[in-house]
Amino acid sequence: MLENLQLLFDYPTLGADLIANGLMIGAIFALAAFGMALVWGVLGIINIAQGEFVMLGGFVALTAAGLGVPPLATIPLAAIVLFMVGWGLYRLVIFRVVDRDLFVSLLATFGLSIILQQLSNEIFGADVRTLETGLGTLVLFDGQIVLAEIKLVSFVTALVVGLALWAFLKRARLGQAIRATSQNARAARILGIDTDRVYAATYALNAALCGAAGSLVVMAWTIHPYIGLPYTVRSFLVVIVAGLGNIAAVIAAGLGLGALENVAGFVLGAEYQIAFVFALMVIILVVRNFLLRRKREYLK
Amino acid sequence: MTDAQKYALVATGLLFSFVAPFLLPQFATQLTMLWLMVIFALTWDTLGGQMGYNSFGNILFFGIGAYGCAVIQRDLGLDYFAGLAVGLAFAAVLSAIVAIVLGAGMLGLRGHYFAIGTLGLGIAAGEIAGGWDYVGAGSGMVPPLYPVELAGRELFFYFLMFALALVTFLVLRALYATKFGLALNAIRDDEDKAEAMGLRTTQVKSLAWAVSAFFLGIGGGLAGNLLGFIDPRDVAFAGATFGVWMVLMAILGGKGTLWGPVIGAVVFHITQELFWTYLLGWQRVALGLLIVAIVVFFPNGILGTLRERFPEWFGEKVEERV
Amino acid sequence: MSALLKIENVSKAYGGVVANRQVSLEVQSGDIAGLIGPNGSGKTTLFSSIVGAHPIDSGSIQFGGQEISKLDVPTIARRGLLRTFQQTRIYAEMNCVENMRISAPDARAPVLSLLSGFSRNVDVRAEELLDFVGLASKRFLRAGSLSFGQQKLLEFAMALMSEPKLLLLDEPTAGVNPTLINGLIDRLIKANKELGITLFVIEHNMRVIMNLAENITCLAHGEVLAQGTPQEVRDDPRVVEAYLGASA
Amino acid sequence: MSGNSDAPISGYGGGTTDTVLSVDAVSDEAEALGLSVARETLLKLAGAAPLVQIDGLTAGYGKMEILHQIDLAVGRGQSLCLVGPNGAGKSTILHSIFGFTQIFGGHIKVDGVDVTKQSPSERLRDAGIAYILQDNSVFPDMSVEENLLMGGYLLPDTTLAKEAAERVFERYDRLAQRRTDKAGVLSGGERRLLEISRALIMDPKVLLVDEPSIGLEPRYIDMVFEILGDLKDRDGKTIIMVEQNAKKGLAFADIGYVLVSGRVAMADKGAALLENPDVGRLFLGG
Repeated sequence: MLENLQLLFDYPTLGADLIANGLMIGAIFALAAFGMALVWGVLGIINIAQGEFVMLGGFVALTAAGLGVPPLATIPLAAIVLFMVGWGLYRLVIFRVVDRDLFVSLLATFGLSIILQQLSNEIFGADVRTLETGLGTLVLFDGQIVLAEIKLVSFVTALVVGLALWAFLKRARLGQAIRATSQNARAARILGIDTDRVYAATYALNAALCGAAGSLVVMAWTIHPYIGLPYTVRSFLVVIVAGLGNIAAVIAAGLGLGALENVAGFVLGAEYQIAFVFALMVIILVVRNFLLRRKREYLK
Repeated sequence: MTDAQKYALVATGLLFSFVAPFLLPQFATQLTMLWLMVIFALTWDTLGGQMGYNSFGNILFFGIGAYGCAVIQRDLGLDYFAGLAVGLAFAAVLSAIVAIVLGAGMLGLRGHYFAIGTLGLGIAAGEIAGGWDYVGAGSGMVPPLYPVELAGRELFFYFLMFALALVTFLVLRALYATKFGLALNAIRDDEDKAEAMGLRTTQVKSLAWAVSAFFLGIGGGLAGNLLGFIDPRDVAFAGATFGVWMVLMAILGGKGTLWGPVIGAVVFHITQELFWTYLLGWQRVALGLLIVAIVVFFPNGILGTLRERFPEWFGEKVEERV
Repeated sequence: MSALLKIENVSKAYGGVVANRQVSLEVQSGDIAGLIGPNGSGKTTLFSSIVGAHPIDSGSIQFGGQEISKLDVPTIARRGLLRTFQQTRIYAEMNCVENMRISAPDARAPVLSLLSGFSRNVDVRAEELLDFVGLASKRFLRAGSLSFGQQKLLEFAMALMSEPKLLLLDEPTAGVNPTLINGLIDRLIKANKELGITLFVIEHNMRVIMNLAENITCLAHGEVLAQGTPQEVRDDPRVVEAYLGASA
Repeated sequence: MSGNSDAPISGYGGGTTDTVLSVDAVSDEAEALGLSVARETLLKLAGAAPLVQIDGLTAGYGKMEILHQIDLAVGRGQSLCLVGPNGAGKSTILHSIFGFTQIFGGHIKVDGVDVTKQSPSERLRDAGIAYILQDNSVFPDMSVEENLLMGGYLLPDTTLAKEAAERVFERYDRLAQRRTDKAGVLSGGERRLLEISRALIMDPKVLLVDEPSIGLEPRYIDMVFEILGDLKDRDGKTIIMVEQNAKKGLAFADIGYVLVSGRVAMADKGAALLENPDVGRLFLGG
């Protein structure tokens, strides 16, 4: 651990490389987090199955590529398939827990995440998989930063998708209905907005976002059936740091987490990278809560 | 149901518990695991049911107990039984202390923040144990073996686990009948109100978690010895099995009731033992389905549903004044 | 008479919005004081500040001669300063008697002394007070199954159970059936006269507050607009302008 | 000081507090009086051709039945106020007219069209029924103008909503001044004005008004009733309202119904009910 830290000091450009690569995956975190914030804000549900949607998106892309679909074309395909999965899950399960207490929805989506995880394990097997795109590597600054081109593609795609969604929420009619429902569902209902459809659309849209993210993950990195929970936790982390409404903050927090995690993974050793993410979440939760309470200025 | 009927039921259950391992020796291990399940559900419910703090990471204390006990047994050089006794005591105290220390930060979190925060704790602990050489890292630990020359290993662990479940039950029952128990319920129903009424909620919450961790820690120590192997992710911090089962069993039986977790654990364990083996690898899919089905369609559990149907069994009544 | 509660130059802002600005007022021991004012004039914020839930930015709050503005909610409550909530808050899954028991002063002791049962006195007192608010026959029902008005009565009884010196009531009659309001006023006055509890009441219902309070403070835009007897406040042109409207 | 816990306190048990009637007691007394209203009386109150007519409505939420065989009739440009104890089903009637409840039996007709089976959005768009919700039903993070435009969500064309919003701004200058402000920062009175005018975007015939005075300071209560009166008299809107402040509501309304346990127990002209001693004792708190 200390040796790794020493390495970073000896070769500062190594840090730049780690950060650059971390930012790339950070964009994916931001994308999934944006979806989580949407569902949280509109349905009042924290979707534990978030990471499983990412994982499924990856397997959809893999399967499609196996059937001859060009890798980059799997991105919209994964989004569409996951949109349908999200809609279906809403109709089967989620609509029953929307108005119930948070614990019920938390546990229900937890159950969904276990089902999706185990089904994927049975169907696709437990191996670590990746999808070759045939794109090359980018060598920057005399080889001090080495970046796979697909990661750059992924980064740009993630940001474009996120911004498109943001514009949709601002401009489109359904987008307005989604915003109205998140601010005051009862008021939305008396204006003739079918909030049940809005909920379904929101949940499906979130799944689609994750699906797109997943197809990017499988091309630029790797997936396996048990990859989900860390993605859920990362989304949650980004959302609690950035808040529910602010897209710029979500992007910043996502990128920051990606970079931080990559550096930490190098310093602590890869075997502790996941532990780092979870511990970081716990620490941020506690510190954040402490700061909120601090505003009360206890004397004793 | 009259009181006499209730007592008869309990007496029958107790009697069966004493003779079961002799009647069904081939199931001794499963029966021992049954009591572990009861401990899981009971200790989870102290926070989740009675106090309304739904922890997804209580498995943490089970794992700490398992490792703590095994490390003492390994390093202290005592003979088996003394080592086990000291190890269990250490497991209990260590778990309780960790609960109090972590509680200072974690128990300030409300609702879903607490649930997800504890989930993170449980998983982080598993990941850390999986990389830490002192406790065998990813390859796990093997606690000392029960002396081969002695017979009755299974009975020994059966009765230890049974005793632990019984003591846990009795202690919790006594606790719930005190002001402390009512304070737990008050925090569950409305913590801000409890604070506004002057209750020392922080202390109450910490103690509750410590009590829960105390018994769970002993359970972990015992289970490590019973299973004979401690794996960081599949035994000690097995969030995807034991960790979820705790929650599920308590809900199945009826959150926030004394007997609910016991009933839920028995029903779940028997179901699992009967059907699990026939599912051929699809058990965990079934587990997920079960979770969804129970929380969506049966959130009040067995006792909660009975309570709705027969409120007078639970002492609810309108009394007109004379 | 001495000031039981003394608020001096209290200011409080959050999110850039000033909720209270330089508010000063006193509540005399044994009094029933009223607090009125338009929505958003900072009444509930002031209550929250007094009980420690929203610490103030500047100024001083003294209770029984001691500064309490830096203490936290439970500590202030244990000194005998309690509030009830606008949206009534009771322990919904517990029955009425349990709600009362946990409101008794000895439930506020350090945790280790909570590890014992309830004294007979507590139960006797709980029954008396439930009887006082008319909930005796419902005492073994889940509090959450009571109607809104009954929950308000229960919350009031719980407040009495904990033997406060000063009780802050946030809109005690809001949402209460008109036929119950007279009885509620009656009980508030009794609690004040017979149990000696000083009351400080936020109320929109003019009929109620004019009949109940001996002194009224009117807030507007977070500042004190007028103070005095009900008649004085009612006749104050600034109060009429900002709050009551011409026909009041 | 309060430490003196030995002091006897008397209440219901002791029998010294006699000014109180619990909700249960009100229901019991009303039932004991055997109050009920004939359909003919209701129709007579509504005038020649009722705009909204309900026949034998039985409705509730989920499986629970709250309204039993309710009849109701109100004419064009009339106002009807529903009073009664908590839990009598006042709001449930409004919910049923708008389509938020489970209807087990009976019919609801608006302007001769049977709307019983229609969804809320159909009723709002086609039958001209708008619901004005009690307490905080604005979208706090949207501007006043955006809020109004959301009121036209069901209109086929957004320009129609824009035109309607302009008409609202012309009519209510107070709102026009705050056009670009977030609705969350409006004062209580302005918010209520926004809630009412947002319902006008669809140009409804019937306004269902749920507790217009709740949580409002006194001077705004008068303002709200003035606005509603203006809509009724000038624009010929039909108003059906539930009001906690029964005296204000009955003084405002042309017709008043007293509801007890999901049935109509009394019905008369609003002013006449206000004078009725039984109503005063049982429902208005003396």
